[in-house]
Amino acid sequence: MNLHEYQARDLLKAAGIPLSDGDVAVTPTEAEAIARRVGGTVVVKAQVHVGGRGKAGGVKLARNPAEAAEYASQILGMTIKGLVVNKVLVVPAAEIATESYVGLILDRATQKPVFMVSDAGGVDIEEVAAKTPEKITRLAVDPRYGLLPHQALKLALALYRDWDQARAAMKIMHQLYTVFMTNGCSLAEINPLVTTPDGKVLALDAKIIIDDNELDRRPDLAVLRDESAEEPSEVTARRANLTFIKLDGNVGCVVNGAGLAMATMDLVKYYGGEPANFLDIGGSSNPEKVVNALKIITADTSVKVILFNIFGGITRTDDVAQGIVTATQQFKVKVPIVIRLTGTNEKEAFRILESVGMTVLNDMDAAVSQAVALAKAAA
Amino acid sequence: MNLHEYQARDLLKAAGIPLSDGDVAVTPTEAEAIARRVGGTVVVKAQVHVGGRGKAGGVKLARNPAEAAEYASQILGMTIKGLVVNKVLVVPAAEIATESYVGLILDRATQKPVFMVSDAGGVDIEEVAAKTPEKITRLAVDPRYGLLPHQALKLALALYRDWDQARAAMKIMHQLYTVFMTNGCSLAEINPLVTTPDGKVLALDAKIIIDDNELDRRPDLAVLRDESAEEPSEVTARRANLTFIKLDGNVGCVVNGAGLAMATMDLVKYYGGEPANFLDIGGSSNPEKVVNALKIITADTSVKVILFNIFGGITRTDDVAQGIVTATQQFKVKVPIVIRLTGTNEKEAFRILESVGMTVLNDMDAAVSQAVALAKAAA
Amino acid sequence: MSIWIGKETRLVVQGITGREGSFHARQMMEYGTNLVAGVTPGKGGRTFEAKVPVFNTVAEAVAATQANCAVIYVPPAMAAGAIEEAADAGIPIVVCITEGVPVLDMTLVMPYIAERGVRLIGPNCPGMITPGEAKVGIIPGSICTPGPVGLVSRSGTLTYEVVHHLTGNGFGQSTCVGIGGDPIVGTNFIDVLTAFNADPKTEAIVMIGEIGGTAEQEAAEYIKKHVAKPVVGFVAGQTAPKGRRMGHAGAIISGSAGTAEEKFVAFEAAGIGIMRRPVDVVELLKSVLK
Amino acid sequence: MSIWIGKETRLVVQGITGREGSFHARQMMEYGTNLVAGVTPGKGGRTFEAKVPVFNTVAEAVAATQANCAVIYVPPAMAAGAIEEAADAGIPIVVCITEGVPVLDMTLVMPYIAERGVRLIGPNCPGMITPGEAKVGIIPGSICTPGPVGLVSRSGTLTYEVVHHLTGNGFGQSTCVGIGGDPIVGTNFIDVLTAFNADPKTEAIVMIGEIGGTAEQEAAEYIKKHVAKPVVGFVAGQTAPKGRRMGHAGAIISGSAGTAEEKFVAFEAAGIGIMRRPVDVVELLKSVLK
Repeated sequence: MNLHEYQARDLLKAAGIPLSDGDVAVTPTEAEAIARRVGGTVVVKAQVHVGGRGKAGGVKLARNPAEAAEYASQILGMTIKGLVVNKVLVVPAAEIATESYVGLILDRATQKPVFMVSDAGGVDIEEVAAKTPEKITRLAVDPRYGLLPHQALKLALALYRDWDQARAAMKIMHQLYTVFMTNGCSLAEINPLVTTPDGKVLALDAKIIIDDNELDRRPDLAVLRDESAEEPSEVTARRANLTFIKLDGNVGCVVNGAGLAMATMDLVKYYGGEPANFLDIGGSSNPEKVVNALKIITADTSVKVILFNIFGGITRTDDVAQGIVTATQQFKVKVPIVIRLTGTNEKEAFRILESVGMTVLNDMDAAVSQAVALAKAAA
Repeated sequence: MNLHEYQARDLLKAAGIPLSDGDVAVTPTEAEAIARRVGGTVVVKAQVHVGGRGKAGGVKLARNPAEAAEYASQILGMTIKGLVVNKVLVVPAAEIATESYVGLILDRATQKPVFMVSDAGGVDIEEVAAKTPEKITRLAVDPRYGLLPHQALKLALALYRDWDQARAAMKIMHQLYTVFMTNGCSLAEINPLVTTPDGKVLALDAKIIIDDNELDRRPDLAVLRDESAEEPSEVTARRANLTFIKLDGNVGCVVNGAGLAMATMDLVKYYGGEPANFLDIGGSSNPEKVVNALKIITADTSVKVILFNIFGGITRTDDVAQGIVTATQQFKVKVPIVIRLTGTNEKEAFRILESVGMTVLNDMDAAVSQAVALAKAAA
Repeated sequence: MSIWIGKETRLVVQGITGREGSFHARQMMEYGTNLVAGVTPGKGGRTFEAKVPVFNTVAEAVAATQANCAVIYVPPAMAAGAIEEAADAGIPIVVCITEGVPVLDMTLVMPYIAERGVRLIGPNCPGMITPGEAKVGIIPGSICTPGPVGLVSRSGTLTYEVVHHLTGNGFGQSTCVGIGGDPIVGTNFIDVLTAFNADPKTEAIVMIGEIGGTAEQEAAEYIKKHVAKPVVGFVAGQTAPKGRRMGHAGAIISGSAGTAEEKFVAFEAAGIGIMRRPVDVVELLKSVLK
Repeated sequence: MSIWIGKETRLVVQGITGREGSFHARQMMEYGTNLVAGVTPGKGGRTFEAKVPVFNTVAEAVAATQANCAVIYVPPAMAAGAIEEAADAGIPIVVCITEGVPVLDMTLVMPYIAERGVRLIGPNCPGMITPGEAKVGIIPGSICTPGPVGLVSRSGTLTYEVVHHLTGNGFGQSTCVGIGGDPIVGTNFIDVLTAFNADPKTEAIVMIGEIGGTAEQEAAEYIKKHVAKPVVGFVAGQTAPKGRRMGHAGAIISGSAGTAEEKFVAFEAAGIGIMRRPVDVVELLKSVLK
């Protein structure tokens, strides 16, 4: 789960990390008040979960409170990559002497939290990693021991030669590690960590991603989810316990299992089509889930055909068949449905579907190529 | 540092461990109010750092608030083993179904915190350990991982067969471990952990010892020290950065280094004397420390002779000599002083002391046997 | 046995009285797995399906039944503790089926099991099956048949799809291992490849990967250097967008790393037979196994 | 060398610019110890006594000077971190002089150094000296002289007292090791006894214990089984009361355990020569070393 910048700032602040002043606003009046309080030139930043906010006009420099209000009214309500902006962050435009990058990421290779820091900060760190990897200092933390003082020192010395700044950075490393561990993060990033002309070390922008698997046991983190900042169909899917990701194609997919769902999308592409979504109904074959899946997919008007690919293991294919029948009786599905079922209880599944006049396939390739052909015909 | 029972209870309560009701009182009126609030029969317990409070009349059962006040007025101000009682704990006399022991101790052998639990609780656990060790379940916790769920379960099942009680005990094990680790304990003990007739699990009495080495970095723990409950001469010594323990003999000892101090006391005993104290002036040979040491020792009227045993390594023996001269000029020392000095700057030390007419010895055995002879002569 | 499980497996099921645990315990018993014990704290003393004793702790189960393999069906927040309990009780092979285990929990589980020399499969995996001998996990026994093909996969139903093609075309399996779709898993491709390479019953290997991470690339490197047996491979997620978690916590393309295409490139460089579709496994195996 | 330190020691002093650190660094240099580097975070780039380079980190010191032994004089709250830093930098022998290190810190230091194969002496110890070769710590060099007696002790000045008798009576020392007076120390009696037993330069061993714990009893057991060389021993604290910490954090009699008398009994059972007084060491050694 991605947090908004202002939420990430709140977690960092709670851990004691020095941050630039500022606050979040939902109206131009609020933005103006924040700008007046912090004084001087401010930055008004759209709070949405997409990159490229600046290019889309979601980040503006305001020289006074009136301008802050004006830009806030422009940005609030604007749509960036399909997402409506409901909140802006108003922060002072800090005077900056140096910019660094400090990131802490859950690393698969070492199976540990790994710090990545670089004094080439303020820019895209992936670009730095790709072009000048020697500018990045990496350090894996053994969670049995936590971040040790000499490790924090090593990271701090990679950023600063000035001893006061290095000490400030050491403290920030410890605090960021605490934020990461206590909030179940898979990423916690300060970019940039700046020094001001008078030598202070300050976090300007923050990014935090929380491991979705933490949310069940951590209601305090779960409430940070801002559903207004997500694709509405994905929110609906999650509420129905479905894993759904909207894509740009026209072949709607309903599959059980994440690996098979990806392989199905790949096969759509292989046969010349474009998948409209990733959708995993999971292991348990509740007919209700199938109904919800069909509701979400049919709401997407670009979908020209719906493809079911179900391999019954734990999933009972007759339950899925029943779900399809229930759904098509509840609401009219205007696009053709291609169904591939195999595995547990498949005879009963075939009987159920054929009894309402639907045809069913047994083979994945046959089903996918048929679905692609139907989508092309409809396009 | 030993905590009072009521302080230990406060730490346990803060960690969420279920405790019997009750509070600490410094006046009979307060004790009466607590007894009225908790209702029924209460126990009034002297808060002093010595064992055998009950036998000394420091623990009384009061059937009503008036009795609680009466007993509190008897106990407050009483002296138990030389220590004045300034506080009493007033707790309900709980109805008890079963009594268990739960202790967590810093174990030298495993170099880990080790749980010791037994369903033979409420009695002296050392007696249980000595006579029926099979009744004690021991479990070492690896501090890199903390107390793991299956370990807490094992401990809980050693105490209770009832599943609700076992679950309550599991939670208490985790909480006690947290108390131990977050407060720098060397011992944290619940004795007894009881079940009530209606099946609840409850901590009745608690004992906590905090590692003295934690106090410098943990002012929040250091303030828990109750100097009014300690031997006054030891408080004075600690404030002067001396390690001092009062004993019952008449040969006052001033030594540098803990091992040599113990060996000096042993040698006093070997030559037929009795040491009046353990006193380590430490490594740095500040003359001021010597003056303070002499002040503390001469305040003890049972001391018949003062024995210096200084092996100069880091300690400069001339500094010690200077301290002795300064002290004897500041105040009159009424008992003979036997001085053994050797090592760093010993020539200068001898000169300083001999210049004021004091004799100095070079050999430990000679000095100790002379001191013992002088003490015997004075007794 | 082929690898890790077989006739000599003495299985304990952790969470045997739960909904998932009891269902799959029955399935495993029906398949013929030697299920010797169950564990559910607080339910010790009961008997499962009139045959299998239930204990409060794994240590008790091991003491009473000499269990040598554990499979875990407990809720996500309790999974790490269950793995540690099995490891501490001396179980050498632990399979964790549970999905949704917080990744930070796994960062502590990994050194804990390493210190005890325990092999962990999963979490969030379908488990293992040695057809005709033992099934530990949730892979449907009906789609498998004994034979010379070792299969290792990061996913569940996609594995079944491939096994379905294998069995349907006469290619039986030595052991099928689902290593799981999480960013941190106890057993990786290389561990399984090493075991298959050393297993005399395995003649060819099928490897099914996914987007995310670099496990497939490292496996390819390992195969190039150390694996003599023929390997064919697939990578799911060729059409996945960047930065989105495709169901599995581990199936996410971060920045430019972890794409299906770079994994296929590594496969090709290692001489692994490329499956562009799951069904391709049949023709590829025909060409390497006469 | 005799054990652990000698002419080949390349020493780095952690906390070299502090009051204690600088004083003892000078003492060690004067004794002839090969002091190659100092470390004080934030003081990197300076030079100590116009000879020894000072670094910000131990890793930098090791890279520049190939230091192979570290001695620590930092405040108690920073001692655990200093030990971990030295261990992580690849230093195989670390001596921690600092007194007052919280014991819970040591419970994490111990596995950390064990994983890295590091020998730690202390904390709260006087360190080591191999007379005529190297001094690492605070044992006064002037009281020592080379010879065949290995000495191991839990205390500081009491050690000096015994060494004083040794040197004064013609018994030189191979190495003197102060293992420290804390409840948890990196190196215990058995570690040192094992090394002395294997050291050809050591012909007899003096062991100086204290009340508290069972380290002396375990050492006696070890001596009985494994040490061929003659051993004489003392235990300080025969007159110590129960339950009071006698200066050293480890010198405390808990309940009925850890008394001097039970340690002496163990010594006798192991054939160790009993010193009732420090001076007894002389006659006892005369009887075993002709």
